[in-house]
Amino acid sequence: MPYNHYILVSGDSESSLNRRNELISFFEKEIAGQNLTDDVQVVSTIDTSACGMEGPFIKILPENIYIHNLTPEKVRSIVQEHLAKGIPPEGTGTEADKQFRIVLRNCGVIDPERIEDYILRDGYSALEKVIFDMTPEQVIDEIRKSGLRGRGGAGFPTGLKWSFTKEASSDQKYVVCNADEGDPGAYMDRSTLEGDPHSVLEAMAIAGCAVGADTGYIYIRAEYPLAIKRLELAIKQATELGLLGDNILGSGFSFNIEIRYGAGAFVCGEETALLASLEGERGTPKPRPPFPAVKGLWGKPTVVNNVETFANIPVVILKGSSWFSSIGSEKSKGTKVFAVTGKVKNSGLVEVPMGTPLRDIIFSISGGIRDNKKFKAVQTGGPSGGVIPEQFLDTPIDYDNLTAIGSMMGSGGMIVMDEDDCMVDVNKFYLQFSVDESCGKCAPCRIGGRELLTYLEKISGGQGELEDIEKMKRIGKAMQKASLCALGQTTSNPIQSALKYFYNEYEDHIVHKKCTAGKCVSLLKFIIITDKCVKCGVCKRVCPVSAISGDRDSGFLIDQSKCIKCGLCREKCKFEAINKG
Amino acid sequence: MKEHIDQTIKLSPEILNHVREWKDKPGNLIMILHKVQEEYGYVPREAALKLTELLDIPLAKVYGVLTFYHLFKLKKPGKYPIQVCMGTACYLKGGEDIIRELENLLGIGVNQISEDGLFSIEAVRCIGCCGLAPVMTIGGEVFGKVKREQLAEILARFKE
Amino acid sequence: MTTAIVKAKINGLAVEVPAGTTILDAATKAHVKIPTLCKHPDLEASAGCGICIVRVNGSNKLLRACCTEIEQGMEITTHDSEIVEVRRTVLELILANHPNDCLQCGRNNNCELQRLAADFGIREVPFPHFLPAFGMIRDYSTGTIILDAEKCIKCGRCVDVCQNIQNVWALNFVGRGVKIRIAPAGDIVLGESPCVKCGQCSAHCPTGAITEYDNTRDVWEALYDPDKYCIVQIAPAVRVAVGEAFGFEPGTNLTKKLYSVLRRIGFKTVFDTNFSADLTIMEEATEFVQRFAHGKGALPLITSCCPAWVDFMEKYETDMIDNFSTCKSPQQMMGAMTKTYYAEQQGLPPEKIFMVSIMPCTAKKFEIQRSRDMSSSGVQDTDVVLTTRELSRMIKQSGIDFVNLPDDSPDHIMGDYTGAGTIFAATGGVMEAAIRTAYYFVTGENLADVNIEAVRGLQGVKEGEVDIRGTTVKVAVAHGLANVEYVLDKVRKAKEDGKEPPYHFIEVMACPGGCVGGGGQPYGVTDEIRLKRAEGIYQDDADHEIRCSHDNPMIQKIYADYLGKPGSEKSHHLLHTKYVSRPLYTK
Amino acid sequence: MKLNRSEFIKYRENIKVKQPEETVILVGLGSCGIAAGAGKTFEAFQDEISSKNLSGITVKQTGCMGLCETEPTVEVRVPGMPDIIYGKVTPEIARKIIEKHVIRKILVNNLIQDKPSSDIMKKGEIDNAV
Repeated sequence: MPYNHYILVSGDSESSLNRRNELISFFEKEIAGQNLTDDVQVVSTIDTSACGMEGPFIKILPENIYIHNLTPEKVRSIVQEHLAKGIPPEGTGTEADKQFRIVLRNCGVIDPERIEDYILRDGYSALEKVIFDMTPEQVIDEIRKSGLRGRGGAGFPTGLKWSFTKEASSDQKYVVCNADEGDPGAYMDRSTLEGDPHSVLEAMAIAGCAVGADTGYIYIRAEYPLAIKRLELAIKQATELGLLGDNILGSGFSFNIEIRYGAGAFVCGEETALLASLEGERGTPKPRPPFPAVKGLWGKPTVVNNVETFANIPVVILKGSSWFSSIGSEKSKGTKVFAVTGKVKNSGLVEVPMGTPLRDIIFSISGGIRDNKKFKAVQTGGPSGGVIPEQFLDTPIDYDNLTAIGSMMGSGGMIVMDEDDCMVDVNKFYLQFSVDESCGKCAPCRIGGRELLTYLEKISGGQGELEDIEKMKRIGKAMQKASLCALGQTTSNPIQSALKYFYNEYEDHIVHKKCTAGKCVSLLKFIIITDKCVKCGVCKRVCPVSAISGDRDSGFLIDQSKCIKCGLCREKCKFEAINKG
Repeated sequence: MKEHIDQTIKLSPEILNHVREWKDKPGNLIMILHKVQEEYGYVPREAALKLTELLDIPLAKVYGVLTFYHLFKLKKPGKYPIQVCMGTACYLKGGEDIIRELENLLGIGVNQISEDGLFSIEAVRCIGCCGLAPVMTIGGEVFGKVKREQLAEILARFKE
Repeated sequence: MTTAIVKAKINGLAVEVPAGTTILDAATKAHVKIPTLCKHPDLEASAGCGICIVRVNGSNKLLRACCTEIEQGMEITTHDSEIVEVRRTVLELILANHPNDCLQCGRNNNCELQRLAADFGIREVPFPHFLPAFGMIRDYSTGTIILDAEKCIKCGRCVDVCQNIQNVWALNFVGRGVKIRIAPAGDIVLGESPCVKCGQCSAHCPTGAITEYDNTRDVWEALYDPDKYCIVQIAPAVRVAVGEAFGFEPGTNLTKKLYSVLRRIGFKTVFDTNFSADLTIMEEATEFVQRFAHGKGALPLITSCCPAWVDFMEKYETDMIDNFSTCKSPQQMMGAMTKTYYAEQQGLPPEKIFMVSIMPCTAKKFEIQRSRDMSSSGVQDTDVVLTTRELSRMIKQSGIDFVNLPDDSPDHIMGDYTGAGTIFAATGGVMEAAIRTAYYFVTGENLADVNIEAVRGLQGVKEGEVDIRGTTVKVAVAHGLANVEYVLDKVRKAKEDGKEPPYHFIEVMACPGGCVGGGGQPYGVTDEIRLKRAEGIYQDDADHEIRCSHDNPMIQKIYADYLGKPGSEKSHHLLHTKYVSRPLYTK
Repeated sequence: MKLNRSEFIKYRENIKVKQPEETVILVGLGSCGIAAGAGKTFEAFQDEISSKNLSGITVKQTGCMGLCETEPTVEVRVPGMPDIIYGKVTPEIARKIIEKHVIRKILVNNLIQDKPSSDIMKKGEIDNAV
């Protein structure tokens, strides 16, 4: 027989575990005292699960109520009043509802390989409605009124985009799904495709019906074999049931979807480059205008939307635009999925309404910074975005707010950095990425990116000069203004935001030749602290380049000219006698 | 038009079927190159030449595409290609150290093949397992939350 | 259909242009110069360099003028402090990635990047200098053009020309990002690629990344060598273009000054390729009449004077070998005749003769060693080929005041030419000249009007019909190799369907405009310049009293003295060649 | 079998009717989960169910639940009990879940993961008005 109540006890870190155990035993004692042992189970949750609260807290199931700041009195009253007598306790709201799943509504719920599971949750009902009960104008109007904006990064209104393609006259139009998720640290689209492939297919068919296209392409990273497999299966299943392919549900409307692979080019996330790649060419961007909505794949009007945008569509159709637009902030409607990674306790995917403060995502949902380190910054928008420092953590996330503080929404990568991360180093990482991924077609991006990287290498290598910063700004501006596509235009964003919010770190590197975070190897110095050293000689033995000299009598010394800063000596020293700085 | 192709390579029936299936679809080149690479682990020049004949396209076009996309290889990789994720999460959690240690252990650099032909190292873009950072794959097998000290042992398993 | 007119403002000035005009072209019309680097009038805008950015309607974003169509009511700013600053920075970035060893560069004084840097008054490059790290060495493998990828600014003009204008596909972009470079397919050199050496890449390159192989020193050495007897010939197209290097208008005919300067430079004999063009017509018209009137040989007959086209045919169109005229090009006929007929006449041993030809063409450098037939005199018939660009350098080196030189004449024995010989320079010219003579061969009379307008002009494919006493001769002219496929496919289709060939005679020139637009001609060619050069050529034709090759008295003399009649055994030995199928890739 | 509109509506209704009340174990088999070993976890559940001859239990694969840090993740839905997500479910823990949670209706200690979000499909009614 199941229990009537379950009390899940959580804590925010290992250090509170003792208190958590204390709490559990206290609860159990009280429960036993009320003779409720067969009625209530008290369990401890997984140790990384937390909601950023100090000290342990509980969640009562099935009531789904959270209670924080527990005192012995509170526990006693919960057991005596609520568990024994059924009087509702004074709980706070449900923390889980900070998340709201539209895009991920089926992920982790349905079997993505069974179309029945999808249909059970009203899958393909939106398509049915669009085909039979709505005119294309009504569909586009509904999307427009919903306020849905492109989730690929720039946030262009989806309904408007569709209307351009609808109004373009052509014998052939296309719908393209951009599944070339390439932002390092972002994997929302992969999860959506793996967990709910039909929602994207359904949305593409809806788009086809609305704009007058009969062919769709999904351009997906070849590095996502599972997503490809599940999409292929989904297309097959939907076609077999007459939900895709020719004459859908006997309506006369046909829509066929083909899958095309990318091949490792981030720039192909840019619409025009993506289309070039779909055409089997080198994926280099083209100047816009003309926009793909009017002149796209093989010169034909083409709707290009990303996976997450599409995944919203069936819900918008079924639940209506006013329902959708009631979620989110004033100018950004609906939800946004973020892949929160980096130095948070709980890396993972979160979907929150637009307008949720960054702090809620990082500290509540994702559990805050791991290992009790200090939050330094969060990067959104990947290599095109910027770092956001602590002072903006309460900024409600939406397209416009993020742009205003020097970053951008991007596709949804959210990389959290702590005190061990060096801004120059992180900038270098992103620049290296942008340089690797530049298509090389236009000079500002191709050469400018390489030059910026050179400066960053110089600065992290201890050779930086203050005037380099001015030159970087100048190059950054030229790239922003004269690059052909968004990749080049945004390459300097991480640097610009770091210079704005973490100028002192640049100054440290350039003027004081110091990397406080200890990341920039050339600026690092390993020094033996004689007071702590017990002269055991382990450091000398493990040093791979024999940079440590001395003996057990006189002590040991690191030759800085030989040291390769591998850190092995420090790692192996049991007495914490080697300082890294 | 007549092509002069050195017939030193015979494409497998699988590839030929794939080519036949895709031949008339516009924009097919990348899909076909994927198939060739799937079979050889890279795209041999002879195979590329053969494709120019089958698809009636210039070799310069094939190479333009091959060299644009980093996924395509022109050289044979090791038997167990090692891919180390250099996505942001993996980078922050020490992806670079993993590469350095692998280079150390195998005595080769990134994009090189070990002398015994068993391993090659590659730094790849985010493979979408950020929760498991730092991540690497060896011959398709994924290793998450990799620690520098584990590497020698992991490699040894493949050497057997 | 009438094109709508768009009204807009450029720097506050009202402009009216047809819809579809780019901002760049509209600005040019309004006398505003927007700086450009990657754009070439012959080619689609690649939008690569980012120099031509302008501001539209005060927007924060800057757009590329080269590829943005002007729209009704647009207000365009071409210069303001930000635009100019960004342009300058981009230019500095390009220079940071360029060798900047202008003094030793083939394009010194004639480089679009250099000019831009000069216009911007750039005195230093503020950013770290770096060159591509792919260990690039210069590619000399074709012996005709040199690829120096370090100097490449990735504008893509050569790639566009090679692929889309010429359909050769020897070049493409390889790699990406900072590692992007122009190269043949994979790690091979141009000589191992399908390159046909037309040199259009070099003619379109804005910098010194692709230049002609410079043979001027070989010529100087021969001229200074007392054991060498140096003879020179000048191709038709050279005379109307070489002046551009000396401040003359394109199309100015400098034939007689050229004779003069070449003698002063030290050539002992000065011939004119226009003469051997007449000779080519005698052989080719004979061949045509044989095939057309007597059914001996395949129709259509296809011209073979263009070595890039010959190379292209041997690689890409080998099913047409039988249709190819076996006639050598005028250059090779001249070489062969010089080292046999002229040598015998003058009592010169052929190995002492050093035969130099001045050509508008880079492929001609390749032609002189194309096959064993190119040594029909027993030694190599033509020793060195100089392009028009090299000749103008030689003239400048010589210290001779070319501009003010008095006129001179060629050596008459193989220097006098007809109007038919000179029009070889322009697309359609060979066809026109051949028809003039073929008509005579069939009818015994000259055409009443020798001007055949249908084959003149810059249209990519020109088709026409000529009535020879009640029999219609159908002809086609193609220039720019990408236009060849259309013509040949029609021929193939007819053959497949068992029908009469759609044409009897086809002329092909590899370069757009024919030799006047040759890959070795002075830089900066556009259709406007091609037309001007062609005009100069047609004027030369019109100015000649004798306008048919068979009426050239010196041609008549050479047959009487030496060759017998056109198509004789001797002509075949000296003036004709064979073709073989060649691999596209040798690696 | 290609459906027309009315057949599709019937098909959908049929599915909805057919849903039996039984225990469902959902194993997150996205790339992340598989990389963390969810495949073996999935097999362990199946093996355990067949070796214990249990009935009325479905083991299903599903996509990523978004809880990457604690992959492999598994959701257990036992009728009459709240839906529970477990993290870091190794084959051994899978057996433990069957033994405790499924058979004995006791939650397994130290492995419960907070459910990320409530389900919109249950919340709002579908609004058909356009």
